[in-house]
Amino acid sequence: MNGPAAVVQLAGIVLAPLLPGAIQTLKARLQGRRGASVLQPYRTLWRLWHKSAVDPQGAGVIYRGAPPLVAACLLAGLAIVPVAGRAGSFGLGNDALVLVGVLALARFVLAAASWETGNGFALMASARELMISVFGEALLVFAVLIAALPAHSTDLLAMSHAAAGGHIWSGPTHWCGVIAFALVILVETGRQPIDNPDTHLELTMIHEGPLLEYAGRDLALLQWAGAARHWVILVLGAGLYLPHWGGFAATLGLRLAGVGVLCGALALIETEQAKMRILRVPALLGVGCAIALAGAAMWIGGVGI
Amino acid sequence: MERAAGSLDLDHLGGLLRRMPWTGGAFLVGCMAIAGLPPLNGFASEWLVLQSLLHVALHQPLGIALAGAAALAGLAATAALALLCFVKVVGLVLLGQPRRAECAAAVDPPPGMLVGMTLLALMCIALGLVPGLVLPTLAGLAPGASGATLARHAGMVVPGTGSYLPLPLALALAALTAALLGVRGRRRSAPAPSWACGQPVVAALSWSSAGFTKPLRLVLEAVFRPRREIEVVRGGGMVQSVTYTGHVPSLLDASVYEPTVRAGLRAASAARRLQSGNVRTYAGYLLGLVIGLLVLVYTGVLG
Amino acid sequence: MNGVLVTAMLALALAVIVVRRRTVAIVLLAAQSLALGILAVSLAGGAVVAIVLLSKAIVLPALLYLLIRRTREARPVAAPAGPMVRLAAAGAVALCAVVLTPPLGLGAAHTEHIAVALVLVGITIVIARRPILFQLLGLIVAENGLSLLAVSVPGGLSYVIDLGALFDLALIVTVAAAFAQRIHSDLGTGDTELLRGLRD
Amino acid sequence: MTSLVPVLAAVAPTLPLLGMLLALLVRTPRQADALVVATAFPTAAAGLLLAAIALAHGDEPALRGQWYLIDGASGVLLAVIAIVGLCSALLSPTYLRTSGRSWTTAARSRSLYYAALFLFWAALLAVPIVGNLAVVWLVVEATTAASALLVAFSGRRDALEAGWKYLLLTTLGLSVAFLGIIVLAIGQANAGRHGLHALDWYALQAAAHSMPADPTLIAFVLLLSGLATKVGWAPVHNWLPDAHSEAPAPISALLSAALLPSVLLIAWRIKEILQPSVGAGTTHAVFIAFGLMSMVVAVPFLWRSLPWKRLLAYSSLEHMGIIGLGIGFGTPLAIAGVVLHVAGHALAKALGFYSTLPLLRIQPKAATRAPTAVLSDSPATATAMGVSLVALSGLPPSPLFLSELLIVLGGLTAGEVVVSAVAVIALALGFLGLLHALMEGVIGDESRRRRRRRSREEGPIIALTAILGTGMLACGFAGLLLLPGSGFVETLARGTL
Repeated sequence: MNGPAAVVQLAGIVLAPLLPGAIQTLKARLQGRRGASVLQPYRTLWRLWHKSAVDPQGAGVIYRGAPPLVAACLLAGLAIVPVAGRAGSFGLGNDALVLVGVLALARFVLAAASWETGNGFALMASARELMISVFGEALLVFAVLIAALPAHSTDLLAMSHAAAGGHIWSGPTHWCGVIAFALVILVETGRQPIDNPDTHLELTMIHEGPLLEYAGRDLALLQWAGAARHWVILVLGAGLYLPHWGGFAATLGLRLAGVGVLCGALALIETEQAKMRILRVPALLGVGCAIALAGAAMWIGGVGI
Repeated sequence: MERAAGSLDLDHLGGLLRRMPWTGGAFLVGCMAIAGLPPLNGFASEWLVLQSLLHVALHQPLGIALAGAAALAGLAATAALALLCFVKVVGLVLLGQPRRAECAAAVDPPPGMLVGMTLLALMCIALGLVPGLVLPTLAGLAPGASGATLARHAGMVVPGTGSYLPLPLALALAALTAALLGVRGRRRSAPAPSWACGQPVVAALSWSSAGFTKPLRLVLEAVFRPRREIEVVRGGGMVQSVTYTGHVPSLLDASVYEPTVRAGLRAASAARRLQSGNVRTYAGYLLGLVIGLLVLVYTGVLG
Repeated sequence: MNGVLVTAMLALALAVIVVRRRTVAIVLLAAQSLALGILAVSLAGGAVVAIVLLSKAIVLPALLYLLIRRTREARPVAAPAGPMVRLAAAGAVALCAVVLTPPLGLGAAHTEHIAVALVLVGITIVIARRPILFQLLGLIVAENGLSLLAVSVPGGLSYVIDLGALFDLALIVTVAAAFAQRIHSDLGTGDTELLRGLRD
Repeated sequence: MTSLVPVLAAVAPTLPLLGMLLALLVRTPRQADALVVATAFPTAAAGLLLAAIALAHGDEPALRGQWYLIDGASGVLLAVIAIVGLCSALLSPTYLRTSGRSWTTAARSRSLYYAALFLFWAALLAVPIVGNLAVVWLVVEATTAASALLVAFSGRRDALEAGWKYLLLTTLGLSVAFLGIIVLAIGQANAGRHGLHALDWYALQAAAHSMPADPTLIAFVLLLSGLATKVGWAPVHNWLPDAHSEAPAPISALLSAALLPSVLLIAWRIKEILQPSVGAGTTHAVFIAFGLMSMVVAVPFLWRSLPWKRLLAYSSLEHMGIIGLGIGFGTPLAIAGVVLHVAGHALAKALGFYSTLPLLRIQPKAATRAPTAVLSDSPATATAMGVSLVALSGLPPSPLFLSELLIVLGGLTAGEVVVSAVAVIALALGFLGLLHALMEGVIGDESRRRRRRRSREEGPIIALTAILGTGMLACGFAGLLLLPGSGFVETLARGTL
């Protein structure tokens, strides 16, 4: 039975750029613009694939090796996250904490690359990103904890099975988990209130900063990695914190619908919300952690299971 | 590095990876291991600690469980902090342009000095890849180990919780990176200065450690409580010079150790008045002792 | 008869703490030792005990008088507190001794109380008086208290102890006299207040 | 072998008395020095032989004679007094040659010094031997008189002050103690036992059960507070630092290493005898109170940078507190610790005081101010001071570490957990003071390296460091291997004489 699940996970490689495309198009429509089509990310990837790369002065092994390594990390992430409650047997296991580690590795490599080029904007952006990640990872681990409470394990398969059905929604804990994971989605995908993905002003960049120095195929790989990050986080969110039940096919349908709903929600938030001051972000994530801790406390205290 | 670059001040190094590949490589592996990045041993041990904290949160009574949950989040935040710190160290020391002439001329030390570092780096990688072999023996050492030894195999599979298989993960990452490198093919690339809004890149623009950690220090100002003195010298109606000195005082010393030591010494000097030098006072102590003991006997406290 | 003598000894001790001039104090001490000697003779009548106590009544005061002649004092040393305060203190200490000592096995509780009181008053004399000689007198008063109790032990202590105690007292007093004389020649006065060099 | 005991018990104290008389007769300083050596060695030999016999008979009941009583503890003390006495006697000529002015004229002072030293040593040797409580008191009173003269030997104003305070306070304390002895004598007289032998240790122990409760408790309290003054326990310890810092170095060694523990032995025997009638709870409480108070009172003084001898004096206060605490616990482990502590402390303290002679020659101002960087002046002296400080602060190679460990373990087995905890904290705080002295005084910082003056006087101190150092290590290993659980300790813990 792992065949179809593996196919869907691998399909993620192809479908990943669809998500940012869908969010951009929805946002454009909400803002009364026609906007680019949903397939625009594919076109940019194709265009970048055929342009030549750039060698910034003093760039070394880390600079040239970063894009493939980041893309590899995200591919591993794809392999780890089960899609519809089932995972292909890629042998990497399905542990949530390993996923956190893999994303941290990608962040490390990108920050090191920005040090290699010595580009001020890239360094400023990675400094901000790492600062936010201090609080973001704490929140992510809290969200994982809440999802692990019913499953008694950090294995994503067990967690998504425990999250199946309606019973889980009766207690307040899961709702706290939803709020926490919503914030996690905003941090990890680098969406509006925390980071503006389509900004061109280098001083305000957080997620795109380290990408400044790249061009051609390197930039294509990094852009794909950004899209894959969307896919990993949204699929994970849908799997853990959106209601689903029934067999594999039903769950798969519900999962894809869930991802669509999340894209819509992200687009809505992006249109409504202006960008937050960077130094305020930790306070917001702190509130998320407090909500998650309260949720965990209620579960452990046995409230409303 | 001190031998080659002459100084260990982070802001006076740079670009050592290309010039000192062996030392730089070992240093990089070390930093990644400490920062707790997946294929290395740092992440393996961190993963185990996170799992144990999770179990504390799951199975202990409310108070301890909440503490476990808070500790879990705390550890994750610390891991991210470590990541920030060691990216900064790697960036300042190994990558970028050399900040001083000695760094530019740095070369790897003779093999004798390299063996130690490389051996340790290899052990970090080895332990990172197959922690499962060591885990059962270590678990057995724990006091009151219930003897239910874990099964011994390459990855770490803790029954009843997650599993972390570092070897396949590392192989997958390596294979995928190689594949993508192959797919990317020969890089047609043109040299270009790194982007600084069109300005020529000069040494003054290179970042220092203070800059990289500024966002964090701003955010955690309440905890660090940094002390900064800004001195502006004005002369002839013009600002002649502005000197900025700031440092982060270590909290524990300032708020715990120094007051205790001062209080201890003050109490000691007060107690020393006991030896006042006057023989009549000393005889008074003897009288007080005898009468005190007699009172204790009289009141029945003693015996 | 004995009760009167014992009370007289305590009165003489209190007088020593009050009196200002050193010679008068030595005379009072001699009187106290004499009273003790008479009491000893009337109680047990042992030859050794008599010799010991009579020598204490005669030889020691003579030695002290000799000491005073060699350590001329320009003006008597100022006392830290007035005579009445000193007397009150000594009285209080004596009262404490009387109240606190339970029956020690001697028939006469009166002698026990006075003996313990004498020892404690001896220490109080050392505390209350500054001149070296008076501190030495305090020492001897305490010694007399001990001898009082020793004498009234039924059957008496063995002569070895009595002679030994006398020999030790003589040794201590001579060494103390040497100290007093040396300190007087070094300081020019017998006031121990000046002896405060060693402190922390 | 035991037939020798009566002879040795008589010979050991009388030999120094003989030496005293000869010292008064002898004319020239050279003859006096020869006399010292002539009497010192045989006395030490007699003492050590007696100690050896006593230690061999440690686990059987004490060797008892008509007027002497020697058990395991007095064996240890005899050994200590013999060794420290011998070293002090042999070092006295060096002290006299370098001491400069003294109480009286040069010729007279040397014979006076030797006479007082021998009287002091004779009385010290008599204390563990004599089997009668009253006679022991007389002997201790004699030691006070002799040592007061020796403390003030240098004739300076401070020495006179120290000597006067020592004489006055300890004599007052001993009078209080004698009051306690007479109360015991009354109790014995009422029970029909008269004369001198009613106050023998053995007789008192035999009558222990029949003693009336109230008078015995008063006697115990008076005896303990009196002897506390002589042992130098807080709060009546004030004469200790003055007397030790002003006395000549050999005399301070004898005072600290031999006199204080012997008076402690008397207190220990009184505790063993009166315990049945007074109650174990009271006796333990009193000893623990005195011990703990001494350890705690010593801490603030050790924290100041003190002159060398004053620092050693306050360390003696702390160590007497530890021994008192050990006796207060009373369990076999603690008693083993006490025995080892007496031996180890004596050697370490003696070495510390003997290193004062070369120290004062190198840094004359060290008499009134803390020594600084002695290592740069004379490594030999610095080693001696360093070995004694390391030993006194209880760092592992020294036997004191083992004994303190045993005492604290004994305390825990006796159930006194809180007391042991406070004691350990007091030890740690005291250790800070000694460590400061070690770093500042002995080692000092590199920058002030002065040129080394090699003086021919360093021979004796090197020999002494070697001998006493190996002695300490031997004590440590003997303690480790033999003491815990041995018969020797069992009999001491049981307390039957």
